[in-house]
Amino acid sequence: MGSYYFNRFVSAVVTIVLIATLTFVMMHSIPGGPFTRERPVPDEIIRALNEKYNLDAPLYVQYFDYMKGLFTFDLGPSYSKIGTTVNELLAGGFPESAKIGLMSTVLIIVLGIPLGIISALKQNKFIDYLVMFMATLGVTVPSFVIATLIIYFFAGKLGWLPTFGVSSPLGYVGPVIALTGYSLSFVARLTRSSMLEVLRQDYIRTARANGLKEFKVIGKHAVKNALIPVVTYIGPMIAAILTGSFVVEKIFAIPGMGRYFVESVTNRDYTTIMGMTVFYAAFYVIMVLIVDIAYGFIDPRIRLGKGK
Amino acid sequence: MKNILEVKNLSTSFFTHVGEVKAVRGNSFSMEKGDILGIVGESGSGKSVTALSIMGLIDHPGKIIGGEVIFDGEVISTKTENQMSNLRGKEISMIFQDPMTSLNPVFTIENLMVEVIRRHQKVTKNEAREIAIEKLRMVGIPEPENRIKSYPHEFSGGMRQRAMIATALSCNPKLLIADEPTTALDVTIQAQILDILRELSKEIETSIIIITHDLGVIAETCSKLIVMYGGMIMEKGTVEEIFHSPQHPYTQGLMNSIPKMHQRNRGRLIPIPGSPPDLLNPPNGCPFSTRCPHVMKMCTEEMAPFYKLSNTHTSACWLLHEDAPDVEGYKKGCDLDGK
Amino acid sequence: MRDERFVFLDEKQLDNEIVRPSLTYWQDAWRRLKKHKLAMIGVVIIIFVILFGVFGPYFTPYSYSDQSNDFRNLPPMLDVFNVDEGVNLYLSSDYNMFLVADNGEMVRKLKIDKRDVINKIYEYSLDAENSDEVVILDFSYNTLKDKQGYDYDYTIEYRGSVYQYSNESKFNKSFPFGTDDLGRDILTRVMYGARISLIIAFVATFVNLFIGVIYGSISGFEGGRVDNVMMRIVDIINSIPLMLYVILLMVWFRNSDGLTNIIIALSSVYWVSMARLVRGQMLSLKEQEFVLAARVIGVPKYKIILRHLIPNAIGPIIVSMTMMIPSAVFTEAFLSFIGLGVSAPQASWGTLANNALSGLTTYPYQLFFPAMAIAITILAFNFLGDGLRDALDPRLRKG
Amino acid sequence: ACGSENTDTATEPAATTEAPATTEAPATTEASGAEQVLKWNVGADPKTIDPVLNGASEAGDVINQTFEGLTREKSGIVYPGIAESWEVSADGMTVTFKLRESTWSDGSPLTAHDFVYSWKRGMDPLTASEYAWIWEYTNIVGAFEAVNGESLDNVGVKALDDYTLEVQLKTPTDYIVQLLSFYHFMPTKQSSVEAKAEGAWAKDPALAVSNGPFVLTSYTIGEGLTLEKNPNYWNAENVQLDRIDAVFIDEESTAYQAYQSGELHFIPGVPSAEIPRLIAEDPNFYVFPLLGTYYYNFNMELELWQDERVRRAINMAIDREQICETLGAGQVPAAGFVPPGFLDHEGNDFFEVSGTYGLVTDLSQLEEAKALLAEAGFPNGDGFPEFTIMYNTSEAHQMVAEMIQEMLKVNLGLESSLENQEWAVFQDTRKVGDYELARGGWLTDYMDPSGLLSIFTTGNAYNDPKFSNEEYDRLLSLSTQTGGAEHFEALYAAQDILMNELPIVPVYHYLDFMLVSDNVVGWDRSVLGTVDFSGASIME
Amino acid sequence: MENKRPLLEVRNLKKYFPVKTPMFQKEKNLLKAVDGISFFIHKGETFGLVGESGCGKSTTGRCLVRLYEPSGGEIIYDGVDIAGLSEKEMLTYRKKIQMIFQDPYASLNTRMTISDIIGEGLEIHTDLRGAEKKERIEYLLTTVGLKKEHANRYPHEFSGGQRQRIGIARALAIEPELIICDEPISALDVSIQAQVVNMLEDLQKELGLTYLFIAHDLSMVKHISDRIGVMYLGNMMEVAGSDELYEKPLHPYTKALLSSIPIPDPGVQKQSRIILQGDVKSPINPKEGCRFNSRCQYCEPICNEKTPVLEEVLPNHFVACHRVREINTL
Ligand SMILES: Nc1ncnc2c1ncn2[C@@H]1O[C@H](COP(=O)(O)OP(=O)(O)OP(=O)(O)O)[C@@H](O)[C@H]1O
Ligand SMILES: Nc1ncnc2c1ncn2[C@@H]1O[C@H](COP(=O)(O)OP(=O)(O)OP(=O)(O)O)[C@@H](O)[C@H]1O
Ligand SMILES: [Mg+2]
Ligand SMILES: [Mg+2]
Repeated sequence: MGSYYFNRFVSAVVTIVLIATLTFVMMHSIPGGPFTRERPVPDEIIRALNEKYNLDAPLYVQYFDYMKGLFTFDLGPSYSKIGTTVNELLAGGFPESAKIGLMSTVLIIVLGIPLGIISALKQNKFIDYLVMFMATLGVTVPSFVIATLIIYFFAGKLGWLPTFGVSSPLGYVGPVIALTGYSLSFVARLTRSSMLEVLRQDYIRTARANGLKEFKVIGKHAVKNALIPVVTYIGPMIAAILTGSFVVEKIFAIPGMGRYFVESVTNRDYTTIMGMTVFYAAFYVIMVLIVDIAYGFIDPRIRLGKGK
Repeated sequence: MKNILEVKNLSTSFFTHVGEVKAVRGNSFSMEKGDILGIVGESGSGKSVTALSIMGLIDHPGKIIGGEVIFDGEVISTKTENQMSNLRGKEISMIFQDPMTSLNPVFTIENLMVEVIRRHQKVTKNEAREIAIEKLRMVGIPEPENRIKSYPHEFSGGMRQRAMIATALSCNPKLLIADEPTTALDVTIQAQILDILRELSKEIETSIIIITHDLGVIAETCSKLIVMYGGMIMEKGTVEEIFHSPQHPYTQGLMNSIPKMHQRNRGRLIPIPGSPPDLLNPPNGCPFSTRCPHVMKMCTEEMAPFYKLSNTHTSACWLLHEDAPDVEGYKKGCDLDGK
Repeated sequence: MRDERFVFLDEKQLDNEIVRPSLTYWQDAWRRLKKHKLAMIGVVIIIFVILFGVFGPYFTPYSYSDQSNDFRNLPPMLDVFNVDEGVNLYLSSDYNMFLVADNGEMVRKLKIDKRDVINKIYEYSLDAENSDEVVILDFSYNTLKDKQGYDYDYTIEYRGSVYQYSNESKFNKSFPFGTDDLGRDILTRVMYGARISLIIAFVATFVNLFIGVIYGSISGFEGGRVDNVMMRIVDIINSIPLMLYVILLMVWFRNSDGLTNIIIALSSVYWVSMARLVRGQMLSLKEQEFVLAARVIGVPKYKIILRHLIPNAIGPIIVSMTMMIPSAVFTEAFLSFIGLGVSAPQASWGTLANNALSGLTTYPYQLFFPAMAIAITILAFNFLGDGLRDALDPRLRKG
Repeated sequence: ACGSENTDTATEPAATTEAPATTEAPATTEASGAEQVLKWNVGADPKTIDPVLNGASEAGDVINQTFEGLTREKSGIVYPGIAESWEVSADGMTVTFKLRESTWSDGSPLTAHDFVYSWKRGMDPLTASEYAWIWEYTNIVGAFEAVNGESLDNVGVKALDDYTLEVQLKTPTDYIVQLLSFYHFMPTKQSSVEAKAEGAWAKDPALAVSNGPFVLTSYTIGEGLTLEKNPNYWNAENVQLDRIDAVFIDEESTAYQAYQSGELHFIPGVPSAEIPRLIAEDPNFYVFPLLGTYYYNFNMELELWQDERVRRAINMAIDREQICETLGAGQVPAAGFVPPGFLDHEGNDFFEVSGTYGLVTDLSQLEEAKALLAEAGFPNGDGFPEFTIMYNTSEAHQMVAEMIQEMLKVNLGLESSLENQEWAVFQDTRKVGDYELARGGWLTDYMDPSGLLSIFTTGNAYNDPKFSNEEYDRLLSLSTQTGGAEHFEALYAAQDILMNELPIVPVYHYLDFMLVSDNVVGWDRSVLGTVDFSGASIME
Repeated sequence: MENKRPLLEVRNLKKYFPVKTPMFQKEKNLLKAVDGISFFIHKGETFGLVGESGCGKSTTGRCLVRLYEPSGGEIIYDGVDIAGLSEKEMLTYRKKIQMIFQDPYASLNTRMTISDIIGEGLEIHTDLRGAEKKERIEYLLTTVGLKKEHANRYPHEFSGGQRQRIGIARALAIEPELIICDEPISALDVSIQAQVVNMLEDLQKELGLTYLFIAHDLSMVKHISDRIGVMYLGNMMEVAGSDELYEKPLHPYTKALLSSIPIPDPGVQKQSRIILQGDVKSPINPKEGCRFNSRCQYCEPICNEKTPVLEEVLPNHFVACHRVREINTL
């Protein structure tokens, strides 16, 4: 078991290095550079800039330098926020994104799973249709529309929420809802179908035959078994949600890191692109690993099954 | 002695996409305290559904469409889910057909058992644990103090089956329904379990229903027997009566089709030709009429009533009617059962 | 009396096999699907949407690129001032006045004769030639602080009568879904958009099927090291910034057709979650006995995957496929926005919705119709998907 | 000033000159005694707010509040800043600034040496200031050479004493005093700058020593910043605001909603769909001309565009009135390259004097255009190959491109397709000339028409059409060496050439707009578009 | 019989599964499902394999058809060791060795028609196509007692017994010589069991088939087999002719097994049943010594030290027990 996780760890590191490498190559193959400006920046200055950021070195040298930095957790200076390092950008942006992400995750879990369960219990009843209809809308209506509508109605028309920012606790409401829509719907659907599967299992009947209360039968015996696919989905989802959403952060003017994923590419901010990619990749890989570990807690059989 | 269980005219159907599956069709039987009742029959003949109907555990799309179940003098078929759940596990317990899938894989045996015990008895967690360990010891699990912490998958099939039996017995039920408790097990373990069941009925007068299609198990364990086919009871009686003078062609076919161990040169087995009826569309009359070697015109038109062969032995076959042609071994012209 | 019916029957007389109609797997599924009401509604909607996209454009007088610059940003429902027989005046939110026929057809935009910006009074001439007939708009009320108790925004004066409220609502007959900021008919654009978005929906489906499903199947079926490597590749594709990749594609495939580019882009990245899902299914399916049976016979791996495994995982595949269609539709819009995709003025539902977003509060209908089209289609796909899953689930096939 | 170009926001600058900014600060407004706080949306989070390093307009707006140069320009009028007075030598080659005795926000004295330090820092290639190219246009002796790597010692900037700064010019430069009010030329304090490298000091309230009306007291990346009144500012008694709470919202609809619900006083842009209504209804909506032009480039290296008649026909077949009306923000249709707003030696608007070069901004010349095209061998567009109209990703650019495409099709029968590219890619593509007809836009950085016209000189890095005309080059080089009449004659002549050769399709002149709550008064703005809150106050 | 070369000879077959190993354990944990068993089957014979659940019967069967790669030992089929053949080389033997699976529900793909299921093997191993193939499929269906009309139906439309016939038809389609029947009747009910067993016997007579018949229902195994092997925890404990085994079991485990068979006759007085005490040992890293020692009433120190080998105690009767001679009167 130890060697299994050790192996997983090694392959995770290799994966991250590969991701970094590919991103590096792609980043340098697209037109434009960090100092592409509409104004012709004098050659001498471009030279100075390139020298400053080590961009005049051969690519492989830059690559190895970067990798060196990566292994010492030094992601380099940001090109688009002068005087700020990518580490600082992450340190500033991640907590904000993560706060919203965490609230969304909690919401997704405490709403999505029960909704899926209710829907499964009431299969083909009105409430099931209602939940599934909402879930379909939830995956269909993109977050930017939800966000814009929230701002228009709840901040603008009704004045219940602040329009932007998260300086007051109410400020989190809008972003969290906008961020939640899709995944909440997905989780509800996933839970529903997996619950339907579990409810057909013999051990549910056993629990009933032993006289357990319906609440316990569903809440304890069924749910834990139905969790595997949901956890499989939620794991990578957390990585994505906690690292922020470009759209939601832009619309609600939140100082999170989600925007850097797009902006750094637009600005050809090489170090930030790399930093964000590697950070996300690491997060993602860790989540995938956590999911695997969680499997063992949810379903003791899976721990065994990992022989090879 | 008073009947612990009485089933009257029980009918259960499943309403599927394709139509109504009439799984149990108007069956009646009763059993006394301390009885071990066997139910045999073709696969799909409604044995499990009968058991589940007694327990009130028929799931959507199934439904009990008629009849009543009287347990310990009380009609339980009309009880609410809540009332039933107070009864289940405490008064009536059930052991399911497949030990591999019937134990929740994600909880330890301890967790599963303690939960059930505390559901029905006012005891502390520790006391419940003690009870659980004791029951496990009783069903022959070695070192129950340690093994109780295991997950179901860490038990072998036989141990799982025993754990399920221990759970079912944890509240000393008056009635235990064992649905094919040994089919998945090999003979050595099967023998152990049957021993446990026999002891139970002897020592604490637990009434037991054993559902199986293994006639050997019936012969060794049960006192009474019900033979089912196509959702209906074909024949009822004591084990001796049915094994020694079966009065229904299906029972006879069943008896013939098993190999005789003590015969040295193996002859051919004598199977029942054909295949079981489709309960979606059961044949008119007797469900066995499509495979019966003695089928009569009557059989295809109307189901036979129960003929009384002795106080304990009844059979639903037209061959027992006085007008029926003679067939060797059948006691023609019996009285009808009941009125 | 002896009952006549107590006679033995000849075995021949009862061919006991109850002959049920023999249906193939797909016939059976289809039969079940037909009974699934929602699924049938879904099918009908999808067919309707396809017809809408394919034949709809033949029934409108406009093309997707036709601009009627006079008729910009007109809503589908016009609140008009009926000031005279055949004289209905519609005031747009950017203070253009339109003459609307009684049947709701747009006649023309009125010329503004005079703009008194200070007092907020505009004069429009009703007739291009004859500038005597004027309509006077006074919208100073609208700019009053706190409105000072007026509950109307402006007044219209025509032939001496003053109107404070629009007195009639008319469906815009010329542009049933309204027009966009360039005066293009939204109905027509939604019809053309259906073509692209439906293609995207189908491409996404095919990509998921032919790459995601097959990749995941191989990974799950082979297991072990192959699986590990294949899944790490999935991780890599999942983690590389999409935008970077899209820009790269945009540069590489600059000269090829936009739709082709989108197909390339979707084909290369869109299948990973499907692959992950299918792999999970395969891990459990491959140990099933019917697969072992096939291996014993010597069935080659590819056939085992295609004939045995995939059909048995089709339920979850279908469900997630329908869930993924909307994200494909919006991914297409994102790609087009960055510059990889069908070029303007062609528009898909996704781009129509995207473009309408900035005017959402002013011209909500511009978002409403494409968004509705997407939602209805996705709903239909979901209905169908649910139905198909049920219809193909062997556990529901009983008796 | 180029910052506004590379945003991919949906809005386009609009244009009317109708709403002049309020310049007088009513001195009697702060009677209420309540704290005066301005809530302001800066726009995108600035890359830096170090005046020397900055190259973007959003940051320029912030810097203009925290720093002050030798002069301060509001609505085109140059006011003394740190310089009390200045003197231009008779030959126009030396400008001597007399500095007032003022201090930095930390109380230390601000001297002419600080300017010398700061300017040389800007020129030094090692500083790598993006805006260093501006030194070319200052015509300061040795400045642009220094930018290109030569010694900083030869630069013609000297502190004669603590409060006298002498600037030597290569040629007389009329606009120099006004130009020096620009943020790049504001002083920075050496000890601060060196405390935290790469301009990081400027965002650090502990280090951000400045000399303007306000000082930075907090900065959160991606969220906003706070400015407080600088008690050490020389003109502090006239600064009314106690604090400015600035936020970075780059989503215009969000900022607009926030403005509507009273969370913001001052926003630099609004969703384009709102503009027509705001122009008509809202007196608080301000529209200013921006000194720049929106145009399309013909790729002159292509066979396709060799015939001048074709280019002219295309120019004539585009209904600029229609485009401006559709954009709806009152942009000025462009029939030339130089926008309104430049005054020539006689005090006339360059735009008015130069006229329209036979181009009209509507479709009244359509017949002529058709005739020209037919003459060139393509009657009704027959036989003319399909070409691509390229623009960078943005909804507004797309709208213009779609209109142009439709106009060329309907009016001339020319078939074209549209292509959009991501901004950085687009720049590269355009630069290497890999296009047929591509969008362009240019805003001047100093108050002279040459700020626009010079980009079409041969070999200019921004000469995207690859236009090359000897006479044009000669006239522009002449203009840099002359002043007054000679200078402007040369520029008029140059624009004549440009508009006859037509390597471009001018579309409209840019506009700048802002929405300002009516209880904010006394704010101002420079001609180049930098806002100024030094005199602003909040009225209850 | 003795001098004839057996059709299949298994020598010292081993199959180990790697299982989870604790972090700091040097040695890898191995589950020794089959740990060195040997037996042979003659042509036309039926060899029964019985034993406790989990003792490695199915694993043995699956190794023979190379569903599992054996970890060691030889599988000599018709003189060729097929244990080490590559997938490709194995293809010719696939034609000769077929398998019938335990679960008639799980072993048929519910999404294929019967003719597809049966035809799949024909496509791979024969040139029959189109009408010829169809004819052949119909012939096979009638051979196993189904009807031609069933060809286009789907597995779910059949009862368990019928499904098992389909599985048999699938195995027969490619005309194998040896069929490994892995508990082909356990899931069926009694009357259907008899149908299938009869059919297997008929086919054997007609086609000269050889069977390896795995089951835990001793009465059926005894009925159908010529010789029987008894397995316990991966080891072969006893091999003998079926009647001989039944009448004269020599190994303590076999004795316990036989005594446990319930007799379907309430009148018959049960003989003294040997109830096994103790627990089945773990098949993971089993120690040297007799595998049955934990439950054996005759266990002596030697049984814990040395693994007994299978020896021919009586003619054609092999037993692996140190004390076989002591506990039986031989
Ligand atoms: N959930 C269900 N939906 C539809 N039909 C069902 C369902 N459960 C049982 N049936 C049908 O009811 C009939 C009786 O089933 P039951 O499980 O009682 O058989 P059984 O006698 O227990 O057979 P076995 O020996 O195979 O366990 C069968 O025909 C079966 O197909
Ligand atoms: N793929 C596998 N991986 C790990 N262990 C396995 C695997 N297959 C079988 N085993 C183990 O090998 C042992 C023998 O299993 P096998 O299936 O051969 O038993 P069996 O004799 O066929 O039992 P049954 O009568 O229950 O079918 C068991 O302990 C089982 O857990
Ligand atoms: Mg059953
Ligand atoms: Mg097995």
